Amino acid sequence: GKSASSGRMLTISQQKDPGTADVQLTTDDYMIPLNIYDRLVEAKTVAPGKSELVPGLAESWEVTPDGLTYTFHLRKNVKFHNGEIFKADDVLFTFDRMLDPKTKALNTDFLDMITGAQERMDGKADSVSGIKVIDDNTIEITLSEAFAPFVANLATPAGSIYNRKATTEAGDQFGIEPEKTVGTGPFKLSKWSLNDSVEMTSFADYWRGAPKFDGIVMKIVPDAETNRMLFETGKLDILDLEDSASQIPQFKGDEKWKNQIVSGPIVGVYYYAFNEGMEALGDVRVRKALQMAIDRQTLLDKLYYGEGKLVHGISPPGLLGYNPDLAEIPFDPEKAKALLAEAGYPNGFDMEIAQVTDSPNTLKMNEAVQAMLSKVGVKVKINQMDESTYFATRKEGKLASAHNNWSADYNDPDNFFYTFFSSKNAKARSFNYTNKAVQDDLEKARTMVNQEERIKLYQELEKKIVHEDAAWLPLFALNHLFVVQPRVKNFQVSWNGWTSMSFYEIDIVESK
Amino acid sequence: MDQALMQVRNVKKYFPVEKGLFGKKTGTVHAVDDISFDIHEKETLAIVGESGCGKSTLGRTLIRLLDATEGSALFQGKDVFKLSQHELRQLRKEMQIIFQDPFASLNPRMKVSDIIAEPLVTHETIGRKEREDRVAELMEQVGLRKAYSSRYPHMFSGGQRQRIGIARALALHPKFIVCDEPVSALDVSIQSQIINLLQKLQEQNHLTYLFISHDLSVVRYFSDRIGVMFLGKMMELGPTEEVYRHPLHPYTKFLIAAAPVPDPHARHQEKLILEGDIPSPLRPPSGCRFHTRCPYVKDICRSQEPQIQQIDDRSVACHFPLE
Amino acid sequence: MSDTILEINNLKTYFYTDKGVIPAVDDVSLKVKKGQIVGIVGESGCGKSMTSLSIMQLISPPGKIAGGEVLFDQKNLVGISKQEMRSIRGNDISMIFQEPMTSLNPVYTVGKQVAETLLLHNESMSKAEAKQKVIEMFAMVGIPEPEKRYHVFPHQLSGGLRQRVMIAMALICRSKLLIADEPTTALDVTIEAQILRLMKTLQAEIDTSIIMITHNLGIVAEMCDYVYVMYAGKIMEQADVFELFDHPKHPYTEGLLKSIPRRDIQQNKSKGLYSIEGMVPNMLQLPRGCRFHPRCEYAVDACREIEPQLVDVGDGHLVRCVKYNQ
Amino acid sequence: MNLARNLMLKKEVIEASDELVKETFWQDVFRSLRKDRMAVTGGIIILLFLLMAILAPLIAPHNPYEVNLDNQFQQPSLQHWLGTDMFGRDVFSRIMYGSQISLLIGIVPSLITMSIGIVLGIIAGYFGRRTDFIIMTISDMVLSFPSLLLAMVVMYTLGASLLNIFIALSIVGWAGTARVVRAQTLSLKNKEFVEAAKAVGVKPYVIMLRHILPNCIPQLLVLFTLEIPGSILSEASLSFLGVGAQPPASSWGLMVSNGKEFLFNAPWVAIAPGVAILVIVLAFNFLGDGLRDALDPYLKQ
Amino acid sequence: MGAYIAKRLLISIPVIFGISLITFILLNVIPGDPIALMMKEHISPDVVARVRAQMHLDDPAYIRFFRFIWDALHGDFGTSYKLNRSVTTLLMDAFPNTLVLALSGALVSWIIGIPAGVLSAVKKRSFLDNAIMGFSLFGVSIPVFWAGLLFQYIFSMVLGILPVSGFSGPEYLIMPAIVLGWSSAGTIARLTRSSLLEVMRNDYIRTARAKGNVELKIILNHALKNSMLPVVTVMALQVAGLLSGAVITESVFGIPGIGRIAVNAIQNRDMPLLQGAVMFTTVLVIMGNLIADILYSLIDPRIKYD
Ligand SMILES: Nc1ncnc2c1ncn2[C@@H]1O[C@H](COP(=O)(O)OP(=O)(O)OP(=O)(O)O)[C@@H](O)[C@H]1O
Ligand SMILES: Nc1ncnc2c1ncn2[C@@H]1O[C@H](COP(=O)(O)OP(=O)(O)OP(=O)(O)O)[C@@H](O)[C@H]1O
Ligand SMILES: [Mg+2]
Ligand SMILES: [Mg+2]
Repeated sequence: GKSASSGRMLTISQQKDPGTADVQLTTDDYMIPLNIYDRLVEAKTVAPGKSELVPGLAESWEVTPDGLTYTFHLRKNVKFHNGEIFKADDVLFTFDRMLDPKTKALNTDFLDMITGAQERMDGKADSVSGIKVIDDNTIEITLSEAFAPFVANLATPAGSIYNRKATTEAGDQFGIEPEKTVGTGPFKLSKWSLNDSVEMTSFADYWRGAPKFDGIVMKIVPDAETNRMLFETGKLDILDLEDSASQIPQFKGDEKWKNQIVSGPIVGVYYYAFNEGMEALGDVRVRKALQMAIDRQTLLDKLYYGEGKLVHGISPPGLLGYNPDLAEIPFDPEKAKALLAEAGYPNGFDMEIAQVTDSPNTLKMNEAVQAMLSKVGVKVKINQMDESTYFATRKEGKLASAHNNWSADYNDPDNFFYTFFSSKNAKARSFNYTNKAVQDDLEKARTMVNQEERIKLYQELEKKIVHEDAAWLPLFALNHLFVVQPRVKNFQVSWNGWTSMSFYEIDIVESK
Repeated sequence: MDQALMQVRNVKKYFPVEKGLFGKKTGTVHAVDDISFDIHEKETLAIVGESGCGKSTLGRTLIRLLDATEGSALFQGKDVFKLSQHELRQLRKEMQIIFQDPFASLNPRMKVSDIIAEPLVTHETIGRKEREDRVAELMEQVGLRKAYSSRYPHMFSGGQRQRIGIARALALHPKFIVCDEPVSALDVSIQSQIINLLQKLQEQNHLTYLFISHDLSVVRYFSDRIGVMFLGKMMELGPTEEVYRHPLHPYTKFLIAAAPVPDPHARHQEKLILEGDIPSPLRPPSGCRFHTRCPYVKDICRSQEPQIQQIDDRSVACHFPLE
Repeated sequence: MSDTILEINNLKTYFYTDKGVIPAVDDVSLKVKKGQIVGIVGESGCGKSMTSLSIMQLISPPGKIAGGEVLFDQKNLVGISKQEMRSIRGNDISMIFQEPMTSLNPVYTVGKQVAETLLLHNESMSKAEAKQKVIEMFAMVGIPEPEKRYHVFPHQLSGGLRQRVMIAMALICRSKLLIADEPTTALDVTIEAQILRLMKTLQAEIDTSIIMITHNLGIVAEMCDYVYVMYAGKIMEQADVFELFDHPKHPYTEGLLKSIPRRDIQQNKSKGLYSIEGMVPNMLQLPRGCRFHPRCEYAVDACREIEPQLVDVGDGHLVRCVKYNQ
Repeated sequence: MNLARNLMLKKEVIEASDELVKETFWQDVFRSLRKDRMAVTGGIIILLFLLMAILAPLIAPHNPYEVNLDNQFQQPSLQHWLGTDMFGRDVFSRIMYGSQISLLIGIVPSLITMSIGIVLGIIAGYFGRRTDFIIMTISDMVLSFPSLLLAMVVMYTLGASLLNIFIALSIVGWAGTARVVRAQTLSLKNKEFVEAAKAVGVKPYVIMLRHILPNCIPQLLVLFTLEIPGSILSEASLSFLGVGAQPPASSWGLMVSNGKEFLFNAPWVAIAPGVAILVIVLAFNFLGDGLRDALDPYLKQ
Repeated sequence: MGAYIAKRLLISIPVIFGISLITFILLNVIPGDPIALMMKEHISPDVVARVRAQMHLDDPAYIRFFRFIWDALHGDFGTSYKLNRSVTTLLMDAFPNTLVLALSGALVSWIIGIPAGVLSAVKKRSFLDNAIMGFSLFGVSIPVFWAGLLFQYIFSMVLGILPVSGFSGPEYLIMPAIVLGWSSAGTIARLTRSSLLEVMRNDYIRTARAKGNVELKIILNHALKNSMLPVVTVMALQVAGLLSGAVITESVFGIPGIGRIAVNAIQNRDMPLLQGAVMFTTVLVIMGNLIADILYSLIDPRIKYD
């Protein structure tokens, strides 16, 4: 029959069509790449919220003590979907392709610390000098500067390895035409009808052994309610509750489903960014007042049904270097008012919160915060704009304060600290946070080789940024809830809590 | 004979027939085709003819509601067709028109007083009071009660509406009025009221009428001279009584005979009935336009267009005028 | 069998509008004999069309037949079943309407429209047969090239031809009664003459009776045997056509006859044309007494009070005037 | 019988036969409208809604902006007639306040649309030829253009405000009106009363204003009443652009689309404003229908 | 006729050109950066700048426009920024779905609207009339996503007879078509009603009655065809409107159609894709009008094009 849930296919859904499976050309959708490609190193989920870097296509690797040169020993007898055998040249090809200006890749910052990357990206070199094929099974990568999270970095989906032959032949159809999109992953792309569904079938020759079920159907379902009905009528195997938090109580209260809920913490943080370039917000007292005027626990309880944990710093639980002993940010409207008065705003002030349209969860949060801030006299205008405008404005540092969330690409504090508070990113994300000392330290921390010292530095910076400078307001780390059909076994939330995950471990058993 | 009020010379009015989106010309209607005549002061010149023969077009062209294709019309010595927009607006005071349809010719959403005052508003800078007086005077003149001045046209009967139209035409004291079938839409009993009114006004105001009609009975009663049109051409022109008594053109003869006489005793007289349909103005017949229906047709009629012959004070366009 | 094909007795057709009741046809009685052409004349709005539509039972709301009877072949049509009435319409009684332009459906060929009448009333007839009959009828009413014209749309025909099609449609079932509601008003004089002649010839041939509705006294004089003069919903006078024209008894009839200019005789212009002053009354507010009195030049006090009855003044000449009511 | 006698019009005769109508055109329309039960109902409902919008601050039972997260999703009760939403706000009060924006958005853009459409439609119809071609080509373009893009352009270049929503909606909406008015003008400009005005020497723009426009009114009225519901609904889709009602304020369209998420859990949140829209749409349509019919007998004459 | 059609198509060339110029200008006027959006949260200022340059987005606007026109004239509508696919293929893939949806939606709206209009015209101002009009207005006034949810709930969840969403068989079409059709059936019904009432006043209806026709036959045979003229105009616009305006239906029922593509293209500032989509709908609107005109002449023999 036509029904995709028949057979031993895993049917999942996604709101938007990713458009391409070429991971170098996308930054926001990794569902397909995580299932059809492998990486040199993989971040393995060892427990909810916990990960471990394990060998992938690289069996082992070593780093020189200066942290500059990495040598990867590659696995033998790994087959690509097209039958080609995986070689060091494919790694060279993949990384070079990412940095090749003709590719117009969006993920270059995962590799731009490699020696010669800049020249390559600028079109000044035909190859990346820092990547060397030693032999078919050994590749050496030299960095221009030590970069502590480099290996973790390679474990992100952006580090997916392609096949030189197939990719070159596919040209611009790579990532689009299923049969031309070749990886070494457990599934191979088999069918793609845009905006309708993507099909992946299990790859019999997968080096870790073929998956236990036939494949994955990823339906594109733009409407959340439709999505839920599809699940309830058995047409979907997994229902992602991230975008329909309001359904959580229903499923939890439903006899049929309450035991089918699988949950895992998201290694990420919901936050409010304050644009310090904006009127009033430049004053640290005002930012502190805002931190104290918002009742984060109520927000978590009422909008997310308590499914999460308050965060008081930058690193969420589960992230390397998470500091459980960090002081709490108190909810204290009286103190907030006093601080505002001290800053010269006894009657509050007008501020703007920007958000993208068509994002009900953000809007709910903003409306609630709007009401909370009005209690301390701060009048909030919620300015909704479409995503394109939002990101373009933000890139210029001109976006008003905003609510957002961030979850780990790789398990390293750099992925949070640097992303938000380094001087170029603080502007590009419209924080406009400036603290020379802190920002210099952020650059330094990246290159530190001694992990322990590095973590200590981060924890200090965290206090400075959040508690002294009040550069942002962390809210909470949420749990990611999924409801799965009983026939789906071994479903586990990915270590970072992402929606995009590898389904390799899953099994499908027909009940009855 | 005195100097004519209006000298119409070789007037032609062609309509391009456009079809399709590009307005491509697919034919020409020769609605008025080379017509010349004089209209004398204070006379009533009637134009008769069947539907579509170009009577209205002629009337409208003469007062330049339509732009003539060719020819000239000298009104008091000035060529109406060559006036500038400004001069034309001045001329509007001198020549007016009364329309056939008393329902369609009055804006249903304007008060009667506003309709009658429109010419005054347009042309004269007179005060409100004065204007109201003029309107009242005009209404009285055409036999409408002043009390009705704030009513809307739909509250009037056909005859009354026609009076409104007449009052509007009279507002600027014109010399010359084109009456385009002013009584055709009216009831028998109202028709005579309006004819009498037009006659009274003509006497009082020394008006000249171009009286367009297809009713040969009315025309005989009302007009001094008559012109008979057929497919854009003037077939015959002459003093009314003479034309009725001795039509020169066969068409005239049949046209007059066609209208039934309200006298049952006349029914047994042998009736002259013209056969056939009126030809399409898009493809008028060659030669004499009437030849397809003419019982006296000869070969020459089919090929050669007859010239207008002058016989005393009458003229006729026929190769073989009746005796 | 009686020689009367249609007899209307005290017919009342009223319109119940939100402004009041309009007695469009008010107590009208008339009779049509076999083979007779009966004329109904009167000014616009006097109820001529409503009388004819009442015969056909085609009055639509807010109009309603409020009383009286319509005896067709001695059968009262008022109140008979819709089905029965449908079998009479177009078959026994047919109608020709004033506007040949708009009375034909623009989207069907004229042949098809005429054939429809035939097929409606002859269930057994085949389409081909009907077509044959229609073509014959077209020829009979003087439509040139009838086969070709069968497939032509109304807009492709001239007014005269269209009216011929209407006549063909009315005669195709050889109806016993033909109601012609101003059949030539929209036509040119020369065409009008052709159509009138045609009707007369066909009437003689097929031997139908005709009710000829018009406001043109000329047509009445030329066509009709017997005439009813209507005014504001009532019959004012009825008589044989010669009697009526020679000796009009009602001031309205007299006025009508006098106020029409004539094409066949010269009239003295200086005297002015005779005219009946005033307007046709508003049907919602009819004057008391005689309906015509406000316009009547002979009106006396009694006219304002007494509603006159139709009285026979001899030779089947009936008049509704106070003068003859005493 | 002489001319003189005959021409002396019997005044009392005319008077007697003409006593009938003293009312103006609009009185007449209004009278027949009053007889139309559906139209009257529609009119009363619209009036009630307008009153509600104006008086909302005085009569609303609760503060519509009062957030109380402990009071989420209360079912309809005596306290909260239509229940509360996810922020514990009173749905009934929010509907009352929301009617302000929704009715404004329903009526004002329709008015603007009408005005633009009327002007362009009359000009196109009256002058014909090239003018007509150009205007109609533009209207074709507007009709085939993604209205969302046009609306976005307005909103982003001019900023999000109620006025700009009006503009955004109008830029899209005029084309339809223009077509209708143009068709109407085409038929009116050949009417004899227009010709009569020309014969008297009236200038073109005066003719358009005085003679053509007023005669489009019946059609325009009907069009207008049909446009209103359209605008109310499209406001909901404009909220997609982050315009429309700005939180914490709300509008019916926004309430409906936000409430969609809770349609099965807390149906009142979305159904109540939906019903409000439906009722007002029906009301406008019944009134529009009645109006058209009221204008109709006159047109038949 | 053929020549007429050719001419009509010819005249649409400036319209299409104009429209793509306007689209281009508008999309350049509004803020937003396709690259910034493609990167979303992972935005990195250096990368954005580099990729913009690589995609020639930093070239002057007129150069980009003429490059687009030049390519379009060569049949190349470019590649979608966001989806990385050829615009032509994208549209060609999506178009049949939208067309099928729009046509079946239109069909439903006619199937509901025309009989409803006829019925309420026949029973003018009766309870039935009001009820029918109420029902069709109901369709107009409830948002499409509501109707969609309602249908999905009833037919998929409760009754389980129709698939919730997707587009892989005729049964998938039923609900979207009904929902879409219902939303415009009201317009058709109202139009049919008023047009029919208008037509029923014509003399030829009286003629048909005088022939002895049954009322139903009069309506169906004589009146309906004549009353379809104004309805056809709206139908044409409606099909075009449904084509470009079925976004919500497409979303609710997960139909991969042009509406979603176009809206996403706007949101993503995906110029080539939007240009293509706009041209597509423009051509369709033009075609729709043309078809309406041709239908006109089929319905009404008085109308002839040559
Ligand atoms: N604006 C126009 N465009 C094209 N053809 C026209 C136009 N006006 C008139 N005609 C044509 O010119 C011819 C003469 O028309 P006109 O109205 O002058 O006739 P008429 O004698 O007044 O007829 P009627 O008795 O019907 O009023 C007709 O064939 C008509 O179709
Ligand atoms: N639908 C209607 N509603 C109200 N009154 C009507 C309606 N139809 C006709 N009437 C009234 O019925 C009266 C008679 O109309 P009828 O059509 O019979 O007149 P007529 O003599 O045929 O006039 P005409 O010569 O203009 O055709 C008119 O005064 C009119 O007011
Ligand atoms: Mg004329
Ligand atoms: Mg009549």
